Amino acid sequence: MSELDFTVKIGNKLTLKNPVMLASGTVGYGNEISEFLDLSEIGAIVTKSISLKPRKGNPPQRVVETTGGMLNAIGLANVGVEKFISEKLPFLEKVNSTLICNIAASSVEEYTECVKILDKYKIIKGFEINVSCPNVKDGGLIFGNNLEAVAGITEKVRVVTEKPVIIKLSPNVSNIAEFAKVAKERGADAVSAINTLVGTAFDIYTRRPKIKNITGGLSGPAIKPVALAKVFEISRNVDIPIIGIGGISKWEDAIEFMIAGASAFQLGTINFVNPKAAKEILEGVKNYCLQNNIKEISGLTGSYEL
Amino acid sequence: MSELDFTVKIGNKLTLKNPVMLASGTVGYGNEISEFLDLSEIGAIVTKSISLKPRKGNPPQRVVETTGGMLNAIGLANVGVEKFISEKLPFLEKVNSTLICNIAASSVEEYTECVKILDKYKIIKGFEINVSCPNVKDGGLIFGNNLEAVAGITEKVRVVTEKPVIIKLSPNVSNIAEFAKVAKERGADAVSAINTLVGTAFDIYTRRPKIKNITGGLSGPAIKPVALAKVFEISRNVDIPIIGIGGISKWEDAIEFMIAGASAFQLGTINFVNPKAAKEILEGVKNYCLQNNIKEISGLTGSYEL
Amino acid sequence: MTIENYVILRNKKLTEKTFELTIDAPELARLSEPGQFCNIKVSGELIPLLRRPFSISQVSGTEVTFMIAVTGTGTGILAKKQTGDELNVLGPLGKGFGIDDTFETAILIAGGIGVAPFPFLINKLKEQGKEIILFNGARNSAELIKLNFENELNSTDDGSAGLKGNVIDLLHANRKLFVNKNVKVFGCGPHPMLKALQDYCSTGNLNCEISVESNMACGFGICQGCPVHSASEDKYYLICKDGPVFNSRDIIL
Amino acid sequence: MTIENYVILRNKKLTEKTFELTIDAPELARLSEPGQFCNIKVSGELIPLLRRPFSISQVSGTEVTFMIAVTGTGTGILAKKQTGDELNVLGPLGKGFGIDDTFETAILIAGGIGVAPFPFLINKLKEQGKEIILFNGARNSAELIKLNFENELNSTDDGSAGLKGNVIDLLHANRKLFVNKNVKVFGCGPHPMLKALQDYCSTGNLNCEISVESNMACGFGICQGCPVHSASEDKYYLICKDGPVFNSRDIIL
Ligand SMILES: Cc1cc2nc3c(=O)[nH]c(=O)nc-3n(C[C@H](O)[C@H](O)[C@H](O)COP(=O)(O)OP(=O)(O)OC[C@H]3O[C@@H](n4cnc5c(N)ncnc54)[C@H](O)[C@@H]3O)c2cc1C
Ligand SMILES: Cc1cc2nc3c(=O)[nH]c(=O)nc-3n(C[C@H](O)[C@H](O)[C@H](O)COP(=O)(O)OP(=O)(O)OC[C@H]3O[C@@H](n4cnc5c(N)ncnc54)[C@H](O)[C@@H]3O)c2cc1C
Ligand SMILES: Cc1cc2nc3c(=O)[nH]c(=O)nc-3n(C[C@H](O)[C@H](O)[C@H](O)COP(=O)(O)O)c2cc1C
Ligand SMILES: Cc1cc2nc3c(=O)[nH]c(=O)nc-3n(C[C@H](O)[C@H](O)[C@H](O)COP(=O)(O)O)c2cc1C
Ligand code: FES
Ligand code: FES
Repeated sequence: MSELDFTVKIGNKLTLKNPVMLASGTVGYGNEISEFLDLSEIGAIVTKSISLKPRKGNPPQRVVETTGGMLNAIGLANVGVEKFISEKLPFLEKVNSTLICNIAASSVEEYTECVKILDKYKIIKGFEINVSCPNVKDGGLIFGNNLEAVAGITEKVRVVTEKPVIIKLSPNVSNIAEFAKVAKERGADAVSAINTLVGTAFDIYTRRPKIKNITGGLSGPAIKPVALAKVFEISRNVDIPIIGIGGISKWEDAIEFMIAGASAFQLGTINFVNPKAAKEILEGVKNYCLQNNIKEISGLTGSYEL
Repeated sequence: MSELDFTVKIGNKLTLKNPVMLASGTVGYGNEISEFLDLSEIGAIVTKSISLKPRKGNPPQRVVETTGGMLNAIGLANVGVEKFISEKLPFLEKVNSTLICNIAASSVEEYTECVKILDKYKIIKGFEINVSCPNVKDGGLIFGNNLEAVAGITEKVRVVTEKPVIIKLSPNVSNIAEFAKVAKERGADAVSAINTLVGTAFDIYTRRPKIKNITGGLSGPAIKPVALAKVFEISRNVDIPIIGIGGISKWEDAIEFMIAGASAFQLGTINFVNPKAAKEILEGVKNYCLQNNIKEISGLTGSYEL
Repeated sequence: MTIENYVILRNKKLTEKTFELTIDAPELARLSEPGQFCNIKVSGELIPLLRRPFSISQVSGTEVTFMIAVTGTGTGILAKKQTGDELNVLGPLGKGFGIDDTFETAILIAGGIGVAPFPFLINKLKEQGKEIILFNGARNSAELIKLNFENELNSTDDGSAGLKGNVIDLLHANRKLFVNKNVKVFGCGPHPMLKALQDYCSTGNLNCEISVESNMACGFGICQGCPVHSASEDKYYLICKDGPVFNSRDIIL
Repeated sequence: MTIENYVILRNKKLTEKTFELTIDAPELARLSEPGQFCNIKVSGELIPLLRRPFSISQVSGTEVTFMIAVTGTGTGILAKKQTGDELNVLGPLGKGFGIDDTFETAILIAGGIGVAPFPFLINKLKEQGKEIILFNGARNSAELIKLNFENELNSTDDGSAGLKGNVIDLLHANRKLFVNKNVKVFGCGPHPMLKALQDYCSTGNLNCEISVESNMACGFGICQGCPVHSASEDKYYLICKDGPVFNSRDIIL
């Protein structure tokens, strides 16, 4: 066991003790999930998207199950940056988590403002910039599907922090690699891929959308093949660290993402189904490495054979 | 029963006896599936994509299962237009099917050439133009994700036939409605949505893609929410008949597509699992109409309440 | 909060569409309070993907019972479970009924499968020496899930058992049973019934707690999927964490 | 080709990882030929989505038997099926073994679960009065699925039963049993074994048919998902329709 090097580097500035991360919006601010997981053992936790002011979020229904997945339109409900600092940070500090703050905003200024305010807290090890939420009217995909917007946001956020900046990309585009390229050029340390796919569902008796917001974001095992293809596309075309996300439900899935090009990976929807998934997947990945004589987990990244 | 009007009009030129269609590439040229279905009772059958010359297709493996779906990279294997006419048409004629020919090509000229050749056969009731196959190097998504290309192909195909022209759209874009708009402007009678989503899968022991072509097209129940959202997006933004496709496995799914804006719908992957699905879904849709006092099935199209 | 595989002790059929599942779960039994719920994985597969929430219907010794109505895929799978099968249960979750206040008479209002949490609640109320009246309504006698409780009144929409009408009609008709007492109302049932009950109690100024439902992804506060609007502020509560039981004054249904 | 729900008569365990499922299927039994297969829906759910292909292992009266090795989710689900459960089966599919030619001695080569189609083939060959020799290999004795057949030779990779070596080694070692006879070879097993057999027979100029596998989506020719390259032309055959049994000269593995 002692021989296995499980640390992963995401760019030059961020080293995680292992590649398992908890995805934004799927573990809140860590309190509840910590009843099932020792957060100090997890590579990193990414907060629910934080915005400058608190957001109430969308009216119900916000979630609905689909075949092998789910749709959500939470609408970035969150406590806002101020309350996050006063009410949520202390706990995340106490449990020794490696913390990445995910930021959502409706303007470039709001992004930089948020990052500036949070930048001084030592426990925050980096920022994941959510330019790809499909469930809000302002910002969200208007940014995420627009190359210029992603370039602008990356550039502006870059100058207000020295900490790692990770751009979370939208899969709802035909050329995700170009977005990764722009992020790299404008100074991002890494990209994470993917956020949810735009989807919907209707009630056939009321003829209303099952989600009040009409469309929602599709996540879960159903989207894994799409997420893998996006990670692979970035990996083949752009030299930037990738954090793989999308439909991981077992350790085998996580390995697939690393082979396809991811330096680390995030667990989302599966946390709802199995709050201990992060720990179990960590174990599974470890066993795979031991059994396959892999000494450094980072060697898996992009190790596909074509 | 006699009161229910089950016919649907797709534009001005095409009337189907019911909205159930069999999707391209999932029923070959009808021979095998006709052992389970009376093709004369189905709204329409869409052929496997036909190209000017025969295509061998991709090497194995071509298919792999995923959660709630499958990836395929058949590579448009087909007999070519000549053999289609001599070997496949007679059967389709004999069984009294309503026939739509799906055409794939690597150049605008190849599309028009194919259509010209097939145009004179009376049994062919329309053309579905596949500009969105994710599994071929030439053509395919190079067309499907490019607005200019779709415009050009539509325009050129339009002038060589008076029969209905249906453009089959790629979902691998951020703005499918714009593609539908362009198709309409350049004379298409309808659009069908969606073709498969680009996806992949890796074998974690060999580290090779599970599909020889590396990426494949994701289909099946897993993609239904995405397909519905695409149909809905077109329906809200463009006034053109839509044929809904993607993940339909039961009659309830089919109704959802019609509510979201589809005039008719196609069954794909489910044919592999249940070759009698078309018949069963037709029955289910009929019962739904009877029970909900719907006199004209076409009244369902776009009948969502927001 | 625990998460565990439990062995199923019994699957008892109640009506055509309802049944009781009982598991042996000492720790869960110890922690549970009436009105709380569990989030259950109905199979080991990825379909259905999400857990399904069910009220804790009864706790007896180390046994925990759920009362379940078949309404879709997940509940259909649960209906087929047999003695000895395993069940993965996350719970207890949420905030239950408040039974420590000074009321003397508990009025329980159940619509359909909404009767599920009441066997456990009745036990606890009895322990505290409260008077209890159960108003229990259903669509018809075949669907009515009678509890073996001495002070139970029934209604059915079609009049095939008890009063013909809904459970709010039943409440109206029997005002005299509680009109001068220090009562607290506990309601559980479909959305329209809860709305009617909310109105009834606000008009009559009765203290009332209702258990509300929502689609849920996680059941323990991490997905924000289960909002219900606060009546006093412009914000949402989370049904799985702040509820599922709320004072009927506190939320807008 | 039929598609039908059949009642399972028996699920008989053979080895740790293999079992035989028998259904009552008169029409299917009547239509089936050795080497053909069926495409089976392992559950009513959407996961696993696709059917799973299995050779027809035996036909006896109205009973049809499949011999199955657990290798993943789908076969895992099948292993748990019990008498009385239903099974949705599409079949018979594909082209089976050619047994009408003029050979006198049939040499059957099985690797692992590749023995599955041979009980049925043996029956038919016997009916035709052919001599039969079965070479049946596996990794070890625990995994070896012996048929109750009088003329059977075994090999195991670890030597725990029969010859130590693979089934091609076994064939080599027993050349004398068939070297001067008018033989036809029938092979079924893993890909490397089939390749080795292909070589062996082409070198020895033996007439040989092999049953090959591929991922399949439909199993009856509508998806084009199961290609194998032709040896004579630049084209693909479809394993589900043109095969799964091919003359070993006709395809490139
Ligand atoms: C706090 C709480 C307590 C509950 N207690 C009980 C109980 O004791 N007994 C009982 O029979 N039912 C109870 N329900 C309702 C029960 O959760 C649903 O009937 C069940 O989830 C339906 O699952 P399905 O797969 O059979 O239905 P499907 O319709 O196939 O499910 C599809 C999706 O919709 C969700 N869903 C469907 N109906 C409901 C609903 N009414 N509430 C919440 N989600 C729903 C499912 O969870 C699933 O995600 C409770 C719900 C909540 C929120
Ligand atoms: C013509 C034919 C006849 C067969 N006969 C038998 C038989 O008699 N007995 C037996 O035990 N097995 C047989 N197999 C193999 C059997 O189909 C696979 O073992 C089975 O599909 C695995 O399913 P799974 O869900 O357990 O595995 P998983 O690995 O979970 O399946 C995932 C996917 O891969 C496919 N797959 C995995 N392995 C194979 C394989 N070897 N061949 C084809 N597809 C595969 C599955 O169909 C499925 O789509 C046959 C295969 C073919 C093509
Ligand atoms: C309920 C829910 C809420 C989410 N909220 C956020 C969010 O606030 N910010 C964000 O960047 N991503 C959010 N996501 C997206 C996830 O972080 C992740 O990218 C996506 O769910 C795909 O991963 P999965 O398939 O493992 O869930 C959310 C996802 C879900 C299901
Ligand atoms: C094996 C396979 C082959 C396909 N071949 C074609 C094709 O030749 N031309 C085409 O336009 N679409 C093709 N498609 C796409 C389907 O027509 C359909 O758009 C897609 O599968 C989504 O529908 P589904 O989820 O119901 O399968 C193919 C799909 C599959 C699964
Ligand atoms: S169900 Fe996830 S927060 Fe309530
Ligand atoms: S498996 Fe579909 S054509 Fe062979």
